[in-house]
Amino acid sequence: MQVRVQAEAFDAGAELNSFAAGRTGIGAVVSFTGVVRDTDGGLQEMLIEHYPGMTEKAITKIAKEAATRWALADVLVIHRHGSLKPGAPIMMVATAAAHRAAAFEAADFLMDYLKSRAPFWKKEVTADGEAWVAAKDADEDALDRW
Amino acid sequence: MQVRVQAEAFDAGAELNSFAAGRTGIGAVVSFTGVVRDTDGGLQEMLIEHYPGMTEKAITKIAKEAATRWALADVLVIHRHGSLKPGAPIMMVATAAAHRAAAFEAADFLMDYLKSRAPFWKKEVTADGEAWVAAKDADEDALDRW
Amino acid sequence: MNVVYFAWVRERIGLPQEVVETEAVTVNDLVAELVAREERYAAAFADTTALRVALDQELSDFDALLAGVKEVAFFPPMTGG
Amino acid sequence: MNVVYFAWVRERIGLPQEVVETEAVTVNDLVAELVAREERYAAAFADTTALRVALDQELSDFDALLAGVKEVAFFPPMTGG
Repeated sequence: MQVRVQAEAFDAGAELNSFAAGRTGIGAVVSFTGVVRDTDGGLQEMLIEHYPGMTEKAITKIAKEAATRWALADVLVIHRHGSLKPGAPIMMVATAAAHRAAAFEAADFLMDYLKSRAPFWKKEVTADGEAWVAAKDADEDALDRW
Repeated sequence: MQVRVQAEAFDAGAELNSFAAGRTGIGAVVSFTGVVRDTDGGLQEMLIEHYPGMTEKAITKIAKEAATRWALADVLVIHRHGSLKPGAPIMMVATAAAHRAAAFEAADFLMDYLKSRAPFWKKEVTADGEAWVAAKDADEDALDRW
Repeated sequence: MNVVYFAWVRERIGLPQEVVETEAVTVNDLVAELVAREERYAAAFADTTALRVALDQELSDFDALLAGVKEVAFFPPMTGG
Repeated sequence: MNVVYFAWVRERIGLPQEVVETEAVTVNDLVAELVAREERYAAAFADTTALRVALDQELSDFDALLAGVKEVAFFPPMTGG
């Protein structure tokens, strides 16, 4: 299990390859990459605040929970903080498993929990000013799926 | 939409990066990579037969169906045929979307349909000989999810 | 009509494709004609519920009509992905 | 006790963390003490249903006891991923 919280950019493709490399017995690798989305072209910057210390703990707890629920060979979580430009990768998760259902479900589960249970807060900076991104009820409701 | 059926190996990480690059308005990229699985160390080779002509048509039809059902920015499908070694990537799908649920569900859907509706047949070669991989009822049943 | 075979259907019949002159109305009729030919066809088509058929590269079924069809393919359930 | 604030809670209160001397038994008691201090705390804690609390870096709730706790964190619902 690999959990990284960092300000630095990362290369999703290189991370996927190094995550998948040298494994035997796996049949499926699923990755999710979250990207700073600019809906209307007005986003200048995304600022991501986090709670150092708790962040790694919370993510590790979520990843361990996934490893308990599904037969996984490994889990990778990378999450950035700080200032990100539109189009930049914010975070990624990857799961490796013998079977595709476990890899898909675990990645989906990890994303739902990272959204609502890992201490990150997003703020959007536009020409009009700054605004904190509000949590969506749908994100909290998504946890009931599991 | 990009559909490639090929004998050549591919680099999943490089494909993921080039698929995700240069897009605006997306927030989520999901990839699935299928790998030749060697459960007990006895697999020498996986032979994948396909139906040239129909293969591309069938995959394109499945990818178009996904694009109808979910709000996707793009879909990538790569599937190899021929002789593959244990641990080699067999195929990958990638989906890009504004929202994570669409990207996840569409990738999951694509995999279920590629398993049972794209004309590929796998044969395992071990020291004991060759054997066609049997389709699983579970793979056919998985289509009822959609 | 071009008839093509894949995977163990191809192996049992012993060839990947052949041109068949036929008046068969449905896929089932064509299968019956082939089965009557030789034992290797009978072996391949012993249980058509274990087989799939495509007409002109589109999945179809054994009741389907062959009128206008140029290529019929027989194969086991697919195992891609 | 170390008290830390994140996101708009931090902005409303105007500082990221502070050491608070308190006899508060529960998180709610601590919130009441802070709210009584100054308007900026009252603004931050106006609606605790819109807030989350962590005790020693574990998510908790506002009824929780503070005995033995070294760090309390207040923040809005998380928006990671």
